[in-house]
Amino acid sequence: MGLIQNFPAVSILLCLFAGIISSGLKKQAARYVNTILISGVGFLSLCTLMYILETGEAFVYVMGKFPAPWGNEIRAGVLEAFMALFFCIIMLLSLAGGRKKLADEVEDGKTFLYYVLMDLLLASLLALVYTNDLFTAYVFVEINTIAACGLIMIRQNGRTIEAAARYMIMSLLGSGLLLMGLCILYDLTGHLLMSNIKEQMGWIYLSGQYKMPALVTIALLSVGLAIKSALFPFHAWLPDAYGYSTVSSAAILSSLVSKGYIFLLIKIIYRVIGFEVFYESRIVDVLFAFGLMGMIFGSISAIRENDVRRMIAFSSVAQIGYIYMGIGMGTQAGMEASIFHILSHAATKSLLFIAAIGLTDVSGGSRQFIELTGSAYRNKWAGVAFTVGSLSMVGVPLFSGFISKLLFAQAAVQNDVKMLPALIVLGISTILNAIYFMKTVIRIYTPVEEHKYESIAFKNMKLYVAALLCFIILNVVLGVSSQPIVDLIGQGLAMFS
Amino acid sequence: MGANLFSNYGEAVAMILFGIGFGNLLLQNNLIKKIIGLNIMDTAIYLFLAEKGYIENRVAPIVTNGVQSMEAYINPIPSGLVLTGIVVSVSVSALMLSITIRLYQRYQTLDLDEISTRLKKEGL
Amino acid sequence: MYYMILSILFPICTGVYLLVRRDMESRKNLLIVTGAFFVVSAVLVILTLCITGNGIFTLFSLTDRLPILFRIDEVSVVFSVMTIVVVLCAGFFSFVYMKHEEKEKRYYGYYLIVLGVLVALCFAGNLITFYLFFELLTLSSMPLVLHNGSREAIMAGLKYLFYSLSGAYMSLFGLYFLERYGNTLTFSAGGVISAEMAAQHGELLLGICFAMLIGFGVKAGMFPMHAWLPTAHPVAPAPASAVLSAVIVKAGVLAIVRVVYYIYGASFLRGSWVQYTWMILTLITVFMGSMLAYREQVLKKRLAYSTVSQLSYILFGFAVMDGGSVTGGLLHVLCHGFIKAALFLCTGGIIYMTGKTRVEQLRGIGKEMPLLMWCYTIVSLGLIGIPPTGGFISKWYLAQGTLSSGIPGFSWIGPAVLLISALLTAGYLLPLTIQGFFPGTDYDYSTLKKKEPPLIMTVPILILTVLSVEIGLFPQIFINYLLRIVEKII
Amino acid sequence: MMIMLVILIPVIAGIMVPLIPFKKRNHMEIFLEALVILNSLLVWNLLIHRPESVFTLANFTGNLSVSFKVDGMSMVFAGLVSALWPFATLYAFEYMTKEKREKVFFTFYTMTYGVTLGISLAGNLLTMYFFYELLTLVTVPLVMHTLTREAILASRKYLYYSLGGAAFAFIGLIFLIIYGSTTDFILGGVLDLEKIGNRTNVLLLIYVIAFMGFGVKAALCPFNSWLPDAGVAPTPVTALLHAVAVVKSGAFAIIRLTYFSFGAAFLKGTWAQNVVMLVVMFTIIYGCSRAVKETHIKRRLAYSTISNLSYILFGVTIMTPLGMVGALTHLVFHAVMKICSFFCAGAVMYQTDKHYVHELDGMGYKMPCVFGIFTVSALALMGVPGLAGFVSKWNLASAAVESGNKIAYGGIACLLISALLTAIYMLTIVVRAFFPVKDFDFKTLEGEKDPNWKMLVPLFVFTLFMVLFGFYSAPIVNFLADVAAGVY
Repeated sequence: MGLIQNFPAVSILLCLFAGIISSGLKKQAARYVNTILISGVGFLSLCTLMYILETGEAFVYVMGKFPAPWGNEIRAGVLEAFMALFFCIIMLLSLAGGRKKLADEVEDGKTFLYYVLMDLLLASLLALVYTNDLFTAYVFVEINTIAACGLIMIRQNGRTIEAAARYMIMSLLGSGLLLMGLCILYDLTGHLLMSNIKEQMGWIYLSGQYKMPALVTIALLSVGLAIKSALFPFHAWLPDAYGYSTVSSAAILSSLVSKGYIFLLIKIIYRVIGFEVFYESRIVDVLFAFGLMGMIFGSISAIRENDVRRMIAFSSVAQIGYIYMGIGMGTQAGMEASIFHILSHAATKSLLFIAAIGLTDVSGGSRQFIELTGSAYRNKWAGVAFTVGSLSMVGVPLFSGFISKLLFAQAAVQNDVKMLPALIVLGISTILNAIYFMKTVIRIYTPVEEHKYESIAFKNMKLYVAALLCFIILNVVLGVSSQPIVDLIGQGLAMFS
Repeated sequence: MGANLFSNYGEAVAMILFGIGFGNLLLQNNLIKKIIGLNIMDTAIYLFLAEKGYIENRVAPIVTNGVQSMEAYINPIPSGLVLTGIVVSVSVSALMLSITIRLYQRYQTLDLDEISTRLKKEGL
Repeated sequence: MYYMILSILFPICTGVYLLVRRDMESRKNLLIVTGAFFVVSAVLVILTLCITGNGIFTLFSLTDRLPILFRIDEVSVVFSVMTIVVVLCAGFFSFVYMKHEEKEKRYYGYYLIVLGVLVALCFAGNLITFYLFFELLTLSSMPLVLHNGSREAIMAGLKYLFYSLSGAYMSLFGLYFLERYGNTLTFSAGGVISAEMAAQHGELLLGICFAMLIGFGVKAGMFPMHAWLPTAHPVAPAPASAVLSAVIVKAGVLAIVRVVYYIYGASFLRGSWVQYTWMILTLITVFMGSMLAYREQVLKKRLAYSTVSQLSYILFGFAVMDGGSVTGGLLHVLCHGFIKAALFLCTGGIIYMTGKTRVEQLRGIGKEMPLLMWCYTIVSLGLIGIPPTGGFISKWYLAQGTLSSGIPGFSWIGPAVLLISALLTAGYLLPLTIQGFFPGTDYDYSTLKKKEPPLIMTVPILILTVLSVEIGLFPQIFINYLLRIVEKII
Repeated sequence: MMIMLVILIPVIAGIMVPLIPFKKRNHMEIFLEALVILNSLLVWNLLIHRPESVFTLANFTGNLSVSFKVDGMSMVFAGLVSALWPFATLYAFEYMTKEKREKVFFTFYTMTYGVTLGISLAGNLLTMYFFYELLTLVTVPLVMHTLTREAILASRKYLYYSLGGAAFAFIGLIFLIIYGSTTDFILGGVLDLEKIGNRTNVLLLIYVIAFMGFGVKAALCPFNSWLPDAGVAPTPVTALLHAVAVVKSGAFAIIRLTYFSFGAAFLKGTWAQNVVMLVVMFTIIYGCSRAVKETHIKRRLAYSTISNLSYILFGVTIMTPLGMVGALTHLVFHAVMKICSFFCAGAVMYQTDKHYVHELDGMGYKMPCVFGIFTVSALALMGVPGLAGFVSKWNLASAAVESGNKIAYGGIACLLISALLTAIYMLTIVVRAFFPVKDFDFKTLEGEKDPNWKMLVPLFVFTLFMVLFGFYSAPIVNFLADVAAGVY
C-alpha cells in the first residue's frame, strides 16, 4: 500500500475541504485556493496515472476499516486517473478563459461562492470517476447536480434561474431512475460494491433467471444517466443552461458534468453489469438509435439557431449523440471511440464556448449572428480559436474531431448490422456540422464597412489568449498524436474488467 | 406472478408510488407540485429499500438487552442507505424550493412554461 | 509528292493571308491578287494530278495510330477536276457579282480556304485525314453562307454549321469503332474489313456503317437531315451557293463513296439491311426533293431542293452497288456539278441584273437576257436528262444499272421513281424558260430592255454549259475512265 | 524531404505576403512570381529525379501515416499544376489590379499551389484526404474574395458541398483502412479479399458513395451547382482553381480511388461500375445543355467544365488501362484548353466590363488576339482534329470501344452529342464576335483593345500547347500510357 495509493481519496477529500474553507474566504483568496487545488489535484492524478502505468494494474483503496463486501472502496485504474487529470486540465483552462467574463457577470459578493461550487463540483467529479461503490456514486451524482445547478444560476437573471429549474427537474428525474435502478440491483445481488455486483450478475446471467429484473435495472440505470447527460430526447434543458450561464460554467457543464455521467455509465457497463450482459440486452440498440437521432436533430436545431451560444449548446447535443452512438455500437472499438470523443469534445467544446464569448464581447455583447459579422477582425485570437474549434468539430484532419470521427467510423465498420446507418448518419451530421459552424466562421471573417464596435487590444486579454492557446494546443495534440491516448484508453478498458 | 405480486405487496406499493411521483415531477406545471412529486418519488424508493431490508419478526439493528447474534436483527445496510437518501433528498428539495422562491419573486407565478414565455418576451 | 501538299496549302495560306491583312485600298488590286491566287492554285492542282502517281504520302501522325496521309486515285481525280472547274468559274463570276456585297476580302479569303480544303478532301488517303478536312470544310464554308450578315443569314449559317457538325460527329462515332474493328483506316478499293472481324462484329459494323451513312449523308442532303440545304442556299451569295450545291455537298458524296467502297467494300454491304434502308432513304429523298422544288417559288430555294433530289440520284446509284449504277452515279457527280453550278450562276446573273428572286416575277426574262436564258435552258434539259446532254447519259447508266442489279423490288421501283422525278424536274425547271421566252400576249414588250450581264459573268456560265453538253456528246472518254474505277471497287 | 519543400515553399510564401511590407506593388509581383517559378522548377526537378522511396512525415494514428510518394499519377498532376501555375500567377497580377485586398488574395492563391501539390504527391489515401480538405479551406477565401453577397453565398455553398463530399469520401477511406491491406496507392488496388469475404456488395456500395463524395469536387451531376456559382470569384481563381486545380483534384482523387485503392479488377463489370458510368454520362449531357442555356460567359464556361470533367470521369469508369490513359489525357489537355478559354473570358471582362454573351457582337475585330485564341480553344474543346481536344476524345472513345462495354458505347454517343453542344455554345460566341449582324455599328466598341502582355503571354503559350498537343501528342500520350501501365 504505497503512498500514492492514497492520492485519489486524498484528492477528493482535499476538494471537499477546500470548498468548506473557501466558503469563508474573500473572492481573491477563494480563487487562489481553487486554482491551487485544481492544479494540485491534477498533479496528484498525474502521479497516480504514472504509478498505475508503472505497476500495470489498478488498485483498490479501502475507505475506513470495513473490507469488501461491506466497506466503501475507491478504485483507480489507468482510465480513472487519466480522466481525473484531463478534467482538471479542462476545468483549469475554462476557469482561466472565463475569468474576466465572470468578474462582470457575477456580483462581487457571490464570486467566492462560485469557486466553492467549483471545488465541490470537482470533488463530485473525482468521486464519480474513482468510486467503486454504487451508492456513493449516487450521492455524488446528486452533489454534482446541485453544484452544477449553482453554477448555472450564479449569474443572476431570469433565464439562468429558469434554466436551473429545468435542469434540476430533468436531472432529478434522472437520478430518481438511477436510484431505483440501484435499489433493484441491490435487491438482485445484495451488494453495492461494483466488483461484487459484477460477479453476482455474471452468475445470474449464466443461471438465466431474473432476466426481466436485470433488464429493467439496466434500462433504469442507462436511461437515468442518459437523461442526466442530455441524450437527445431529454435535452430540452440544455440550450438554456449552456446558453445563458456564465461562460466558464457553460464550458465546464458541457465538457465535464455531462461527461462525468457518461463516464459513470461506461463504468457501470463494464464494472457492474458486465460488457457481455449489457450487450446481450437490447438497451444498446436503443442507445444507438437515440444517439443517431441526437446527431441529426441536434445539428438541425443548431442550424435553425440564431444565437451563437445556443448554437454551440445544440451542437453539444449532437456530440453527445456521437458518444452514445459509440456506446451503442456495443463493440470494444466503439467504446474506445466514445471515450476518445469525450476527451476531444471536452477540449473542443470549451474552446468554442470561450472563443464565442470573446467574439460576442467585441460585438456589443450581442450574440445574434448579424452582429457578429467581422468580429474575428476585432478579436483576432478568438476568431482563430473559433475557427480551430469549428474545424475540429467538422472533423478536419489535424484536429481532434477528425480522430474521433475516424475511430467511430472504424468501430462502425466492424459491426455489420449497424455499419451503414452509423456511417451514413456520420456523413450527414458532418455536413450539418459544416453547415452551421462554417456559416459562422465565414460570417465572423466577413469584414463590415462601418465599424460600430471597437476591437480589443491584446494586453487586455492575456490570460484569455493563454487559455485559448492551451486549448488549441490540446486540440492539435489530440489530433496529431492520438495513438498513445487511444492505447491508454484501451489499456484502461482492459483494466476495467 | 400474481401470487408473487401479492406476497411482496410492499414493493408493489412502492413501485406504484414511484410511478405517481415520477409522473408528477414530469408532468406537473406548477413547481411546488413538481417538488411534491419529487418527494413522493424519493419516499417510494425508501419504502422499497426498507421493504428489502426488513426480515420477518426481527428487530432493528440496535443492540438492546445484550442480544449479540446476527439472526436477531434485520439487514442494517438498507436503513443506512435510506438515511443517506433522505439527507440527499432533503437538500435537493431545499434547493428546488429556493429556486422556486426566486422565480416566484421575479415572475409572480409558479408555472414554468409561462415563465419561459415571459422570458421570450423580455428577450433576455 | 510535295505538289500535293503545296496545292492544298497554297489556297489555304493565301486565304488566311487575305483574311488577316488590312483592307486593300482599291478593289482592283484585291481582284487581281485573288484572280492570281485562283489561277495558281488551279495550275498547282492540275500539275499535281498530272505528275503525282498514286503513291501514299504520309504527312505525319496525329497519334501513333492516326497518320495524316494523302494519295491520289481515280476518284480523287474525278472529284478534284470537277471541284477546280466549278470553283474557278464561280470565283471569276463572283468578281462582278460580289460588287454589291460588302467585306469582299473576307469572302475571297474563306473562298480560297474552302478551295484548298476541298482539294485536300479529294486527295485524302485515309478516313481520319478525310474527317479532319471534312470538319475544316464545314467551319470554313460557314462564313460563305452567312456572308451578307443579315439576321437570317447568320441563323442559316449556324443551322448549316450545326447540321454538318452533327453529321460529322455521327460519322466520327463510326470512325472510333472502325479504328478498332477495321484493321486500318487507309482507303483501299474493295474495303479493309477483314473476314474474321466481319464474322465477329458483323452486326455492330453494319450499325456503324449506317450511322456513318446518315452522318455523311447530312452534307449530301440525304433525307432525314436535308433541311439545312434549302435554308443555306438562298441566303448565300449566288456564287457561294453554286459552290455549295455543286461541290461542297459532293464532299458528302465523296465521303460516302470512300466509306462504302474503300472501307467496307461493296461485298460486305451488298444485300444487308443497311443497303436496303439506304436505298429507301435515297429514293424518298429523290421524290421529296423534286416535289418540294416543284412547289417552291423562290428560284434559289427551288434549285436547292433540286440539289437535294439530284444528289440522291447519285447516292442511289451508289446504294445499288451495281457496276452500271455506280458509273452512272460518278458520271452524275460531274454532270450535276457543272449543271447546278451553271444554274446557280444564271440565277446569280438574274438577281445581279434585276434583283428579282421569285419565279413569277421573271416573265419575259428571256427577252432581256437571252444568252443567259439559253444557257439556263440547255443545262435544265441536261438536268432533266434529255439527250444529247450529260444528264441523259448518267441517268441512263443509273437506270440500266439498277434494272440489271436484280435487287428484288428496287430494280424496278428505282427507275420508276427516277422517271417521275425527272418529270417533276422538267416541271420545276422549264416554266422559267417558257415564261422567260414566251411571256404571253398580255406582256408589254415596251418595258424590257437588253440587260445582258457583263462578259466576266457570262463566260463562266458558258464554260459550264459547254462542259455539261460535252459530256453528253462524247461520253466515251468519261465512261472509260469511270469504268476503271468501277471495276476496282465492285 | 524535397517533397516537403515544394509543398511548403508556396504555403510559407503565401503566409509571408501580408507580413512583408512591400514598397511597391510590383515588388510583391516579383517576389511571388520568382518563388512560384522557383517552386515549379523544383517540382520538375523532383519529377525528373524521382525518389523511389516513400517519405513518411508522421504517424497519424496506428497504421495511418502522413506520407508522400512520387509515382506516375503524381508526376502527371504535379507536372500539370506546376506548369500552369506561373502563367496563371502572371495573369493574375494583371487581372487583380482592378480588385481590392490583393494581398489576401495572393496569400491564399499561392498557398493553394502548395496544397494542390500536396494532393498530387500524397503517398496514401489519408494524406490525400488531408490535403483535399485543406484545399477546400484555402480556396474558400478566394471564392468569397469580392465579398459581395452572392460571393459569400457561393463560398458557403462551395464549402458545404466540398466538406459534405469529403465526409462521404471519408467513409470510403475507412473501408479501405479496414478491408485494405494498406492505404498506400498501389496500381491495381489494395483490397484484401479474405477480409472482405461475402461483403462484396457492401464494398461496391461504399465505392459508389466514395465516388460520389469525391465527385462533388469534380462537379458530378447532382452536386455540381457550386461550380457555376463559384464563378463569382476573380477570373484567375475561376480559371486555375475551378477549371484546373480544385476540380481536377477531385478527378485525380477518383482516379486514385478507382485504380489505386479499390482496383479496377475488383470493380470492372459490377453494378457499381454501371451506376457511376451512367451518372457520369448523364453529367456530360447535362453540363453541356446547361452551358447552352447559360448567357453569362463564365457560367457558360463553368458548365462546360462540368461536362468536360465528366469526360475524364468517363474514362475512369471504363476501368481499363486504356480508359485511364484517356482520362489522364483529357485531364491534361482539358486543363490547357479550359484555362485558356477562361483567361480569354477574363481578359474580355477585364478590358471591357462585358459579362454576357449577347454583349460580344463584333468584339472579334477589336480584340483579335483574345478572340482568335478563344476560337482556337473553342475548336479544341469541340475536338476538331489537329487540336488537343481531338486526341483526348479519341483516346477516351477508343478506350470505350476497346472495353466492349455496351454502356460505354452509349458513353461515346454522349461524348459526341456533347461535342455538338460544345460547338453550339462555343461557336455562337465566336460567330457573334467575328460576324456581327450587318447593321452593327462599331462606334459602340470605341477604345476596346487587346490587353497587355502580362495577359497575352499566357494565352499565347497555352494556344501553342493546344496546337502542339493536337499535332504531336505521341510523347505525352505514350508517357501517360506508361503511367497507366504502372511503369512509374
